[in-house]
This record gives sequence, C-alpha cells and structure tokens, in this order.
Amino acid sequence: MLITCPYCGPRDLAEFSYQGDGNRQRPDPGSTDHEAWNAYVYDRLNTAGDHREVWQHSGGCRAHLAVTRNTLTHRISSVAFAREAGHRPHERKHGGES
Amino acid sequence: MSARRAASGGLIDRDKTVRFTFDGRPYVGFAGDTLASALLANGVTLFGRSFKYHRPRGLLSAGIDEPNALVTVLKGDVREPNIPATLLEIHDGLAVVSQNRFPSLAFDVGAASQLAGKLISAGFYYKTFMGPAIGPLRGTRFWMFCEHFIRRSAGLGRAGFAKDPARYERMNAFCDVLVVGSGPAGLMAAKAAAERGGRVILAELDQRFGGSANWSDETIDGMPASSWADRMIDELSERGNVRLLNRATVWGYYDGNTLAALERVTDHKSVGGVGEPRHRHWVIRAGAVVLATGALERPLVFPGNDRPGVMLASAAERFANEFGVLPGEKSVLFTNNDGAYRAAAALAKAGSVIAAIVDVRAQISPAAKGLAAEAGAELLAGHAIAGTEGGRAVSAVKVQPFDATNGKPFGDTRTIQADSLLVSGGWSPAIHLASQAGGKPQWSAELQAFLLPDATQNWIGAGAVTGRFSTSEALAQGHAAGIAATGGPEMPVSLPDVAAHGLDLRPAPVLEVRGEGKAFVDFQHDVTADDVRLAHREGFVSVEHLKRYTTLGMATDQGKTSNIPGLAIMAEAQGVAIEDVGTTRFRPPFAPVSIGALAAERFGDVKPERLTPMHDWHVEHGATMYAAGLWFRPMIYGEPGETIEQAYVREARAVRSAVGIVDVSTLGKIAVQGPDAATFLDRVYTNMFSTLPVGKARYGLMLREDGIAFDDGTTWRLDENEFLMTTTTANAGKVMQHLEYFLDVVWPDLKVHLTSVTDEWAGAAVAGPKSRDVLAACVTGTAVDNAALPFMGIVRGEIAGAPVMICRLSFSGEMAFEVYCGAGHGTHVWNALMQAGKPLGMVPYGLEALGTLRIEKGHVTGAEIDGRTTARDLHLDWMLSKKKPFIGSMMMDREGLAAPERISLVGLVSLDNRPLNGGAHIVEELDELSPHDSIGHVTATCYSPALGRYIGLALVKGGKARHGTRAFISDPLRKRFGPVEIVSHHFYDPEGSRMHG
Amino acid sequence: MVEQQSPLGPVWKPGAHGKVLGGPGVVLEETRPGSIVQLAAFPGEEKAVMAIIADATGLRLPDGAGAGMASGGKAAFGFAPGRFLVIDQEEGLAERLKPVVPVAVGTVTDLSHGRTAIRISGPKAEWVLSKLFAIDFALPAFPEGAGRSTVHHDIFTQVQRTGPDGFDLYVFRSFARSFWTTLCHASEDVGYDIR
Amino acid sequence: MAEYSAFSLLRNALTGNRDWRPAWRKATPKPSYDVVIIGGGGHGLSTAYYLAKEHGISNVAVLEKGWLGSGNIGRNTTMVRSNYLLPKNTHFYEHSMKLWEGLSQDLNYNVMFSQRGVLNLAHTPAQLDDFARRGNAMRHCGVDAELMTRDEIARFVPALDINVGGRFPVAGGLIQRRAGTARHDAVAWGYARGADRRGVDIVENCEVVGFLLEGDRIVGVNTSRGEIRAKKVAVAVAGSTGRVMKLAGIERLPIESHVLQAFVSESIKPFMDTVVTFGAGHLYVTQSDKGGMVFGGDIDGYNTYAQRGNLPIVEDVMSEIVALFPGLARVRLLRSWGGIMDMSMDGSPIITKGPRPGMYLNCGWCYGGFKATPASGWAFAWTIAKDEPHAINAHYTLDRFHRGILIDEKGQGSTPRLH
Repeated sequence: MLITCPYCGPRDLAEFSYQGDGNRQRPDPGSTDHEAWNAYVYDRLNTAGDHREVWQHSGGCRAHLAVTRNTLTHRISSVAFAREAGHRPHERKHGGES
Repeated sequence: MSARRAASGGLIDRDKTVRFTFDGRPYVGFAGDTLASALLANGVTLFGRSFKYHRPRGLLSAGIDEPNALVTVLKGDVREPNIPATLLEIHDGLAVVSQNRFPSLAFDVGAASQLAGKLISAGFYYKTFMGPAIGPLRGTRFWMFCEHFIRRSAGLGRAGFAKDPARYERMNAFCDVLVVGSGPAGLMAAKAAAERGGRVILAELDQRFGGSANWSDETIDGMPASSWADRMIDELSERGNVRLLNRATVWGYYDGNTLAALERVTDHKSVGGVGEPRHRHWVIRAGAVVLATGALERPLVFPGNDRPGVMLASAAERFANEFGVLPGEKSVLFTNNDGAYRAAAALAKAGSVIAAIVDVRAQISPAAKGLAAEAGAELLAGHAIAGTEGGRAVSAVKVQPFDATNGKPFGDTRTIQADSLLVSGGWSPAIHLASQAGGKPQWSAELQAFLLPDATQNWIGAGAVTGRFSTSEALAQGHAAGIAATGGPEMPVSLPDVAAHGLDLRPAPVLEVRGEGKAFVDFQHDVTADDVRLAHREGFVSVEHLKRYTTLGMATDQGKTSNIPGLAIMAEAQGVAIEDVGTTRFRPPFAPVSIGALAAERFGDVKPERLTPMHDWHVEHGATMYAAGLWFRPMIYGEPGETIEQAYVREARAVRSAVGIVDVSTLGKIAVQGPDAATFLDRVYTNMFSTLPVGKARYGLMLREDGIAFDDGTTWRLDENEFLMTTTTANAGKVMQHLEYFLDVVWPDLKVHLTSVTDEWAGAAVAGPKSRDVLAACVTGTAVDNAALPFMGIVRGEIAGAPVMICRLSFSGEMAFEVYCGAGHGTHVWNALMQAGKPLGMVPYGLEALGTLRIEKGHVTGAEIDGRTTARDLHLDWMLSKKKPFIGSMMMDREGLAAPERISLVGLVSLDNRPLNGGAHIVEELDELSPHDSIGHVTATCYSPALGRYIGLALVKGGKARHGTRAFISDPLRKRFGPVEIVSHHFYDPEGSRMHG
Repeated sequence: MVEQQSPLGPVWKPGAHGKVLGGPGVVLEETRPGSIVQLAAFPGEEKAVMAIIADATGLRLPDGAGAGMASGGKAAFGFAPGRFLVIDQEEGLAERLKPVVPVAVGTVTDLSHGRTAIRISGPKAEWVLSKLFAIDFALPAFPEGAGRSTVHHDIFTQVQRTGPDGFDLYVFRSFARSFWTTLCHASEDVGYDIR
Repeated sequence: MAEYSAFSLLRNALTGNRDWRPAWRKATPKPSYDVVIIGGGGHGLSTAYYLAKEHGISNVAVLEKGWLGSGNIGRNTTMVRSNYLLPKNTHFYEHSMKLWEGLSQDLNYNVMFSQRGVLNLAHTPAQLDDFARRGNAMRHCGVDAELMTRDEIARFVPALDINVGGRFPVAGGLIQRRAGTARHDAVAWGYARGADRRGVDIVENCEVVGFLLEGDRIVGVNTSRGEIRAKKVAVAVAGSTGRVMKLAGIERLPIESHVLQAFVSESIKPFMDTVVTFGAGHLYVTQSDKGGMVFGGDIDGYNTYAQRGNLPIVEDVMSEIVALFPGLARVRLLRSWGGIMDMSMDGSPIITKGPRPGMYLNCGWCYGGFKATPASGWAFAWTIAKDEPHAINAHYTLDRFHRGILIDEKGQGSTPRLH
C-alpha cells in the first residue's frame, strides 16, 4: 500500500503508523459528558467502505494525515494534513457523520 | 551423448559441460541445462516420490508448475528442500538429492502406504485416530501417538538446522511500467513503453528471456522466434531506461501497485561474487503493470496418469526445442486441443518417433491433421488413453474409443508401446497476479479456463494471459499494452510478421477419462478423481471445501496444473457448470519464495543496536550489558568472582554511603518548544507545568485517554518557551507519538514544536551523599551549592571544557544530579566525572543497582505502570490536578478504575530472609500443591543494602489496608514459597530528607 | 572546544572493502559537521524561516517540499512541513540562529550531537541506498540539493542529495554504528572505500 | 448418520467409499426457529452444537453467507492455549482447553488436537520474570505452566538458534504443555456434523441482509434466502460484526476489523515439535502435520474488511522466523493469507445478551478466536438458553468498556492494533 503524503509524496506503508478512526469526536477538554467521552474513546463506526482515518507519516515527515481509504479495497481517495483538514475529527462537539 | 539428447538444437551451450551429482551419482550436462533437462538427457525418468502414497514420479512439466520433480539442494550442511528440478540450473559442483523416500528413490518402503489404498482416501484422518473417551488413551493421547508416525511420513524434503551462510537483500525499485513475463507480448510491451520514455522493468522468471519464443518453432520477422527475442533483448539492454531482470519471479501483487519479485542471483553459479546475495527481494512500485505471464498447460486425468514418462505436451516441446532433449524415444500424445500437435511435430523433428496422437475430439482441424502427418503419427480421433503400463516408467499405453457424453472409454482396447506419453488438457491463463491484485476471475466455457478479472489496480494483460494464444496476437497486445501503460494514444506501427501453424487451442470440455485405477488430479498430494468424488459425496462441494478436505491444490505448485481438472470433476459430480463450483482467490506468493530472501538484510541482523555515547566505556570497564528494547545498558559492573547480587549490592551501597554514577542517556528526551509549550504540557500532564519557573524541573505523570497511567518523568523548563521533557526509556517512542498526535490532530492551533533530542544529550546521574563534592570538583562556570542548585534546580556550566546542563533530581533518594552534555562529549564528560569522583570513592553502577535504589524508595517504573494501573493504584493521585482538564482526566474516575478491589502498590519484606522473585504471586494462605486465590503479584525485587533485607514491590488487592499484615509469596513455577510482610512502598527515607538535604 | 567523539568507534575501518575489481562503487565517509540544527517554522512563517536560513548561511532555498541546497560547507533542506535541517561545518550555528528567530516565527533545535552525518558517493550510491530505503533515488525524482525524510526499519534517516551521485545521510547518533555496519554490508557487492 | 471409526473406514473402503454421506445436510431454511445463529464459523457452529447438546435446543438454524467455515476458523494458525495473565481470561480459555481435550471423542470427529506445548521465549531476566508472573497466575487458576531454562529449551527445540543471532539470547521460557495445535477446518466440520446430527439446520449461502423487528425487539432476520423468524437471534460473525450489527441499527461498537496475515511454508520433514513464540518481536510458529511451518505475527494494523494484507508485515515476520530458525532461510514460503480480526478495545471478547432485545452478541475475539471456539460456543449457548451469562463469560460484557472494567491482557488501552 502506498500513501501519498502531501509533503513527501507517495511512500510505502512501512513508513506510516495507523492512528485510528478519524470519525471519532473528542469532547471539549472541559466537557463532563461522560457518555461522549466513552463514545470517543471506545466506540467505533468500523466502516465497511470509505473510511476516514488518521495516519502518521512516522517514518517520514511525521505529520499526521487525514486519509479516506476504502476498507474493502484499500483504495485511498484522499489524503490531507490532519491539522489542515477541514473535517478535523476532534474538537467537534456536535453533529453526526459527514 | 545419451540417446535422449538430440544431436543438435536447443539453446544450451554444448561447448561447456557441467558436472553435478544427483543422489550421490555424478552426471554431466551442458551449461544452460536445468537439472530436469540434464537428468532427462541422461536417461533419468524417476525424479521423486509423491507425498502420500510415495508413488514414483517423473517430470510433468518443464517449468514453475512442476509438482513431481522436487529435490533438495545441498551446500555442505545447508539444505534447500523442495526445489523443482525444472527451475534448478545446473552448475559445476551442484549436489542434489531426491526426497521423501527411504532408503532410496528407486526403492521406497513408504510406497507400502499404497496398500492401504481406499482406506486412506481423502479425509480419512478425520474419521479415525480419535481414541477412546475413557481409559488411559482418552483425551488426545491416542491421537498424539498416531500423529507421531503420521508426521514422520509426511513432509517432503528435510530442512537443516544449520544457519544458511548466504546473504539476502532487499531492493526497492520504482518504474513507470513493470512488464511481467518476457515472451513475445512482454518484449513488445517493454519496447513500446521504453520507446515512449518510460522507466521500464522487464521481469522474467526463467534464466532466458523470451518465454515461449524459446521453445516454439515459429519464426518472427523471418528468424527463429528465439533469435527475434534475443535481438529484442539486445535492443532493450542498450536503453538507459530499461532494467532487465531474468531469474526474477514476480510473486506478489500488493496494494498501491506494489509488486514483489524474487531474483535468484547466485543459485546458478558455483561461486557467487563478493557481497552478492543469493536471492534479491525486489519491491517494485510501478505506475502501471503489463501482465504478460502467459498460460499454463493442464494435464488430463485418466488411470495411470502419474507414471513417470507422462508429461505435459508443452513440456516435451520445451525440452526438445529449448534444451535439445527428448522425453522419450517413442511417444504417444493425448490431447483435447490442437496444441499437442505442435509438440508432436517438434519432437518428430528432434528425432523422436511419434507413435500416435490420441485426441478425445472426433473432429480434428486440418492444421492439426497436417502436423500429425508431418510428425508421422497415427491419428486416433475420438479416442482416449484408458491406462498406462510400466514399472518406474511408461512402457505402453492403452487406447480406447471415447464417449464424450459420459466421459468413459468403450470398445476394444489397443496397446501401443511407447516410453513417453505427452498430454494436453488445454491452457489456463496465468492470472494469479491479477487475482492477487483484487477482482474475481471470469470463467470462459470456450477455453475451459478462468480469465483475467476486471482490473482493480493499474494493470493491463497481454498475450496468452488474456486467453488469446497466438503469437501474432501476443505481439499486437503487447505493443498496445506498452503504449497504454505509458499513457497517450496508440501510434501506428508495423508489427513483426509471424509464421505460425494457426492452431486452435480451445479445448474440448473433457478433462477426465473415467476408468479403473487411480487417476490423479493433484500429483504431488496424491489427490485422485475418486477423492474429489468422495468429497462431493460427503458434502465438501464448494471449491474451498474441496481443497481443504482433499488438499487438492495445496501442494508446492499450489494447484497450477490441478485446479481446473479438480473443479471439472467436482462440477460434473454436482451436475453444475465449473464456474458454479467457484474459484479460489490466488494468494501470494505466485510461486514459493525463500524465507531468507524476505528477511533480506535482516537475516542475521534482526534488529539494530542502540548504543549510548558511553557504551564503549561500559564494556571496557567490565559492564555486563543488558538489552532494554533496542538499547544496551550496563546491568552491573562486576568484579572478578562477584555474583550479580554481590555486584549490585556493592554498587548500591556505594551510592548510599558515598557516590555512584549511572548512564541515563537512554531516557527519552523531547524538546517542547514554542509560545504555547507550557499550555500544551498542562494538557498532557496530570499536574501543572505552566507554573514551573524557568530553571526548574518537575516530575510529571501522563495518563492515556482512557484514564490509565501512561508514563512519567521529569520535565525541565529551560526557557520561557522551551522545555526538555524526559520519558522512560521504554516509552520514549510511544510518548513522542502520543504528543505529536495531540498537537497535530487535536490541538493544531497550539504553537508548539516537538523534537526528539534523546540522542542529542548524553546523561549521567551522579548520586550519593558525596555527589555534590564530585560536581564541585569538576564543574566550572557555575556554582553547585544548595543556593545555586536547589532541589529540582537546573544550572549550566562546563565540565572539562564541555558545556553541561545539570539538574538536581533524584531517583535513588540520595542527593543526586543529572548531568547532561552533548552526546559527542559524553565519554569525555563521563571520564572527567569519574576522575573527580575517584578520590570520593565513586563507582559506576548499573541497572540492577539503579533498580535496587528505586525499590528502596518505592518509585514506580514500567513494571508497575503496566498499562492497566491507574495513578491511584500507584499512589500517584496527589499528582492529579483538580484545577484543569488533562488527557485522561474525564475517564480516570470511572467505576472500574476506582473500584476498591483493585490492586495497588505496596512494599514487601521477606520474612524468611530469602530472595523474593519478580513475577511471584501473593496469597493469604499458602497452598504449595494447588496454589489458588492470588491477591496480587511481585513487580520488582532486590536485596536492600539499606535495610539489610530482601524486599520487593507488589501490586496487591486492598493495598494500603494490608500494611503491617503477613502474607505469602507463592511462586510455584520456581518453587519459592515463603512469608512476607506487606509494608508501605516507601522503604527508605520516606521523608526525603536525604535528597533534599 | 572539546572535539566530538564519533559514534562509529570500532566499526569505522578506513580502506577498501568488498568487491575489489572495477574500483569502489561507493565511498563512505562520516562528515562530522560542527553544526546540525533544526529550524522549524510555525504555520505561515515558512518564508520567514527560509529568509533567516539565507541570512545565516547564504543558502536561498527554493520553494517546495523537500527543497534544499548544499554549498561551501553549508547545507539546508526541508524535511517536514515547516521544518528545515541546516548543516554547517562550523560549530555554533544554533547559538547564532537562536537570537534571530522570533518566538512567534519558529524554533531552533540543536541536533549537532544527536545526528550523525554519513556521506555516500559514487556511481553505485543509488543502488546501495535503494537496498535500504523505499524511496526513489533517481535524479529526476530526487534532484540535487533536495532532502527527504525516510526510515530503514527502526532507523529514522534524513537524506540530502548533494551531487549527481552523492548523498548525505543524517541518522540518530545511537543508531549510527548499527546503520554504518548495515550500509557497509549493503555496499560489499559494489566495493566500497571508507575515508 | 454413521459413526466415524477405524471400522467404518475399513467397511467403506471395501465398498469403494461409495456409501459415505454428507458430513452435514445442506439444509433449506424453515420459516422460523427457536434460535437463529448468524455466522457459520467455528463459534456459530459450536454455539449451535452446545445449544443442542447441553440445553436440548435443537430447533436452531446456523446461517452462513458463503461456505461453512470460511472465516477465521479456516484461516488461522491453529494454535490452542490457555496461557493468559488475567484470571477472567485464564478461566475462560482453560474451560475451552478442557473442552478441546475431549473434543474429538465428543464430536466423533478427529480435530487432531495435538498437545505439543506452547513455548514463549524470554530474552531477558526481566522478561522471564514477566512470564513467570503469567505462569504463576495460571497456576493459581489451576492451569499448567512451567518455566524452562535456556538449556532445556536448546534440547527441546534443537532447530532454534538459542542465541538468536547473538542479538536476543534466550534467557528461558514459559511453556504450557497442554497447549498445542488443532486442525482448524476439522473443528468447523466436526461441529457442523455434530450439530447437524442433533437436528440443527446448517444453511450455507444464506446472507443476512436485515433484521426483523417488532417494536424494539429483534424477531428474526431477512436473508438472501428469505425471511426467517426466530425467538432469539445470535450474532457470531467475528470480523463482520460491524457490518451485521449495522443492519440491526447498532452503528458503533467497541470493535475494529483488522487483517491478520498468516503464512505457511512448503512441507518439510519434522523440524519442530511444539509451538514457539518470540519474545523480542511478534512471531508464533508451529509445524503442521503435513509438514508446513505455520506462522504469523502482528496484524497489519489498519481497519479493513479485505482479506488481504501488505508486504511490511510479511517482511517483519520473515525476518523474525529466520532469526529464531536460521535453517529456514532456505525453506520457501508457500502461501500467505489474511483473516479479518474483530479487535476489541481491551483485547478481550464480548459474549453477551443484547444489545437489543431478542439479540445475543459474540465478538471481539482479536487473535484469540480459534482457541476459544469450544468455550465460546459453550458459553454463548448457555447465555442464549438461559438469558444470562455463565460465570466464565459474565465479565465479557459490552458495557465494561464504558464502565472501565477492562480485561486488558496486554495493557494497551483502546488502541486495537496493539492488542
């Protein structure tokens, strides 16, 4: 598998670390909504199909990437810097999937 | 020369003879021979024994699909089992032995298993050897007794225990177009792509480029096909943008158009070059792939079809044309398609007598008839082979008229004398890589074969792999594929002229002749047509059940010749079309790959070593080094005659009474820089860092998101906007990644940079009541007294001219200082410290003493912060700030993490004055015979010089409530049981007066 | 100043090794620069940091990911978003840079001791490096001056192409000895000189 | 249906093996059942078997979307052990071990359970202490465990390079001698035949495409072969858990699906007579009765439902196996494949009633599913029959994650790829 790092270009899977489901929503740091915290830490969509996820180019520029990858075919349809991705998975308090 | 070697012809080098041995007997062949062709030329017909019945077997094929002729290659003590003789190139000194036979290939007692015949049909293991449900052989005992013998009779070649002296390597390659297969289609594709400027890799699994051009008798552009291929290769090799790889099997098609190939670099040489790997593991990232992998011929299933001398027609043609070897003096061909006729003509031309061509089809094309006549062969249309005769080789075949409607021969049997029987059951495109790439193969009733799936990655098929079998189509498809792979429109070009026979390789839908006697489908695994039908009878009808129940297609050839005949028999038994039985997905590797090659340069060097700047000093000064992850750290600096315990006790005593020095360079160190650094640390640590003054350090604790303790360490504020964080050695990488994740993904607005500076700094901890004196004696540029350097204070200065940063902090509980300097100055500064410490009795100490000192102080490490414990379990709840949220703060108080029955940290004192064992459990009541009801376990132990007792740390249910009570350690594994007192984990100087003093 | 100790120790064996015929395919050296410094820009401040690099070293880096230059004992290249490695044969670069990088613009991290600089040059440099790293070393894909961050299993490495057949590698010091051994091993089939 | 025995083999051999009957009927689904089990893998089949055998509930259908045993029961590395650290796991897997020990006789089907031992190699004294902790935990739960010295290991596994190339010398090891390997496919077939003989309908090529609801309650399933109603619907679909539960309106679970690759070499003569795991990496290796070295390592480490992995893990695993067994460098890898693991958030499984009324859920097996097959079915059957868990699975709840009552064998927290 190759992931096209926006900085380094296409690189081998061996250079990346999977940082998990990008659909999770981290509550506000001060939130006392226990269910929201639990859901964030433990519950996963586990999508069969296009899946939003976070990878780190740990064996390269070390940037975290927001990747959309199909879990049935492994085809990657988009890669962006996680910090710039419009749909930052965390810090969103409300809303469902997009 | 032997009778089997044709007087002329073939691509071997008849001027170079090669000497080799097979089962200890010397043979001579020619350069360019495979073991198969060389032995065949020497009249050898018996190559191996089958897996289950130990039946004698000869060559079935001439290539990578060979199921029978597997041998073991010897290099001294080193053994390489299961190598197909058809791929093994001979060289001087090659030593090869046959396998799966005892005592010899010709006489194998294992063949007695055939007597069991139908008793050991498919799946028989499942129905017996269970053993009784009661009595001494109950449970698994009877089966394991039987298994012992089954295991010894199973297996093919024997592997050795000796280390392979060869080296292996990995090679990363990038190209615009990877062409797999160098037959006419592959050559055309490579040329077209190269001419358009693409970076091209052309991979060929055989020794010779050219594929079918090497064994066809066609002409291309007026010259023999093999000469045309040579010319193409010459042209390609002159181009700077083409890499030619022969002896390179592309075996894996992974995601992202990443393909893996195995290049056999030195197997064909008597001696490899300096530094040359035996095998090279290519990992190729290709923009596009042209699959020109050809097709594999299938045998037919009929009684006696496994007798040595029964060979694929195309293999015979290949032996004759490529190697100048005849499979027999007198041959019969048996076919369901036109292809075998070409083989008949080739063999006749090379000097073999073709006794007859037996064709299950009643109607034969004029082209085929012409070739039969050319070969001087009697043509028996509408006939089939009903059996073979002979001992270890075919001597005659039985022919009968064939009824295509029921698959059975009938009528008069005729016996034809022949020493070889050449069969063709049609062709299966070699679609393996395309299937690996994803996508479902498509069944073609016309070809009785699975065709390429729709492409799910960027590949294009060309040549026989597409199910188009003529050379002229291969040339055209190859050219088009080369163009398409480089992108852009096709350009008109005149393709080479081909003079071919115009044969039709579409087979009649007949793959089996039913009759009396064993008819083999999978030769290596001895799966017969009856086994397939038995599987059907027992309900194992889906293709995967068929495979698994009968082991059809599971042998080293992975069903290359057996899958389609097996499916055909199952389909017939079920009364359905072959496609409805299904096909299995092809999985990597396409052909077996040496495990060493995939380990590549890591073979013999599995992990790198991480060394501290003072590593050589430690080794020179007698340290016993200890592997901690990838790091090496001194365990003890033993003196002659000392036990480990004596050494660490001496070292620890020195620290408590005078001073010691320990290398702490392995601690993870992370530069946390930027205007929001303090804010960031407040969020990741449970305690506050924004309040830490510049020039001071603070002990910090991190939790995971789920509220479990993660890591601890001190973090130093070097400047308003700059911190130096330290982590435990083991967690350095994980902590770095954890922090980077939060900074990048969760809090991208924070202006903070994280950089690993673990390797920038050498660290030495100087500990003990005289530690300050040591520093005072060697540090310049700063004072180190209590005013200048209070507890947790940081100063900068120099030692022996090297800049240092000193923080007064303590892990041992003594007055102690961590001295950091540039790593390149590590040994220099260490030596200066040693020099300064010498008059004060300073000793270097290792991990054991470090552990002893920390146990005495009750400090936790990874043994206690084990990913399951909470801050509360470790009595670190004082560090949990209530003034701010931090990672894990909302999760750490959940019901399960606050439960009273959790284990928590305590100290243990051995009451029988014997050592405690790490990993022992704690019980309230001792039961040495059947231990039970563990209430916790020992995490760390030592002899405490400070207390004069054997002590330990433990995680115990109830924790503090048990202080002052008695319990027992229970270590049945090491038979150590004994009384302990549970005490506070703060064994030594709980007020901390020594380190603050 | 105190001289830095090489981490290579006993595995640094000057002379010719491996295949002898046909001259050395590669030359391996430890270049031991005085300064290896990371300059990291906060988002939007990349140009400002590049200007600081230009002022300090005279190297005007081209735009673009991984762009870099090497000239006159100085080298610089981008290796991650906003991050540059700046190398100077002279010591003290970090001290010179720290005062000129405003807090809001970026940070300076001295890695002069933490990274070991290894130069590989010669006609087979691409071939040898391709054994260890899964990146494309061909000149069109990896132009002169450019930098890359990559990894050989556990060993994180920054690579700068310093010539048509020359590369400078920056590896973590603690791994340098293992890496050097691996690099020598990989160079045996083409022959190598250690200088 | 006929008993299998040496005698029946002989009798059938004499009649040309013409009288054998299907190991299980190819059942056509009835309109309704007491229990419908989704998933014709090891766990689903053993659940059906124990429902019939232990609880007398045989009006049961097992629905399999493809061919029976096509999931992880047919694509694992065949290892069976109960060498767990945490007592909740130890007791469960030991229950499984005890069922394994009598399974061939119980099923009248030879599952070839070979108790050749599982040996965990330790490479430092600290690691050996850590293994001792686990071994002692097992002993305190009544499970066999022993430490082996370096010399004992060298004699026990002569093919092993006891110094691991000098890099990770073996310090000792923990062995569970009752552990071993079993013939994975045979387990599926044996349970299928056993369940079938007790009246269970095994329905292949029957994909569940939806659930039937009455109010909030699940009352059956919609399948590619029509509607099937059931008093109770049990889900045991391992790697497909996420997909099937979405059909029931459960969008999120503490589960991620990951691919685990497994490998087999060409057949060689007996090379090693136990199971060995590498303590300085991640590798487990055994040799099948056919002679192939069977081995595996880490999961690839990303969400996937595709039964295919990638090269980095292949290379890592190969580098580790030749570090332990340098003689295998010249042995050839024959086949690799991938299975989809239902990785839970603490590395331990879920066997529970719910999460909706009328529904029962069995998932989260991570790597451990094969060895758990008997106990998983046994406990799941109990839970379905009695509407409450047995003591051995009472803690394998779905709500334990939120409540923080975790069973985290590896101490890795909610990062499934690390379990």
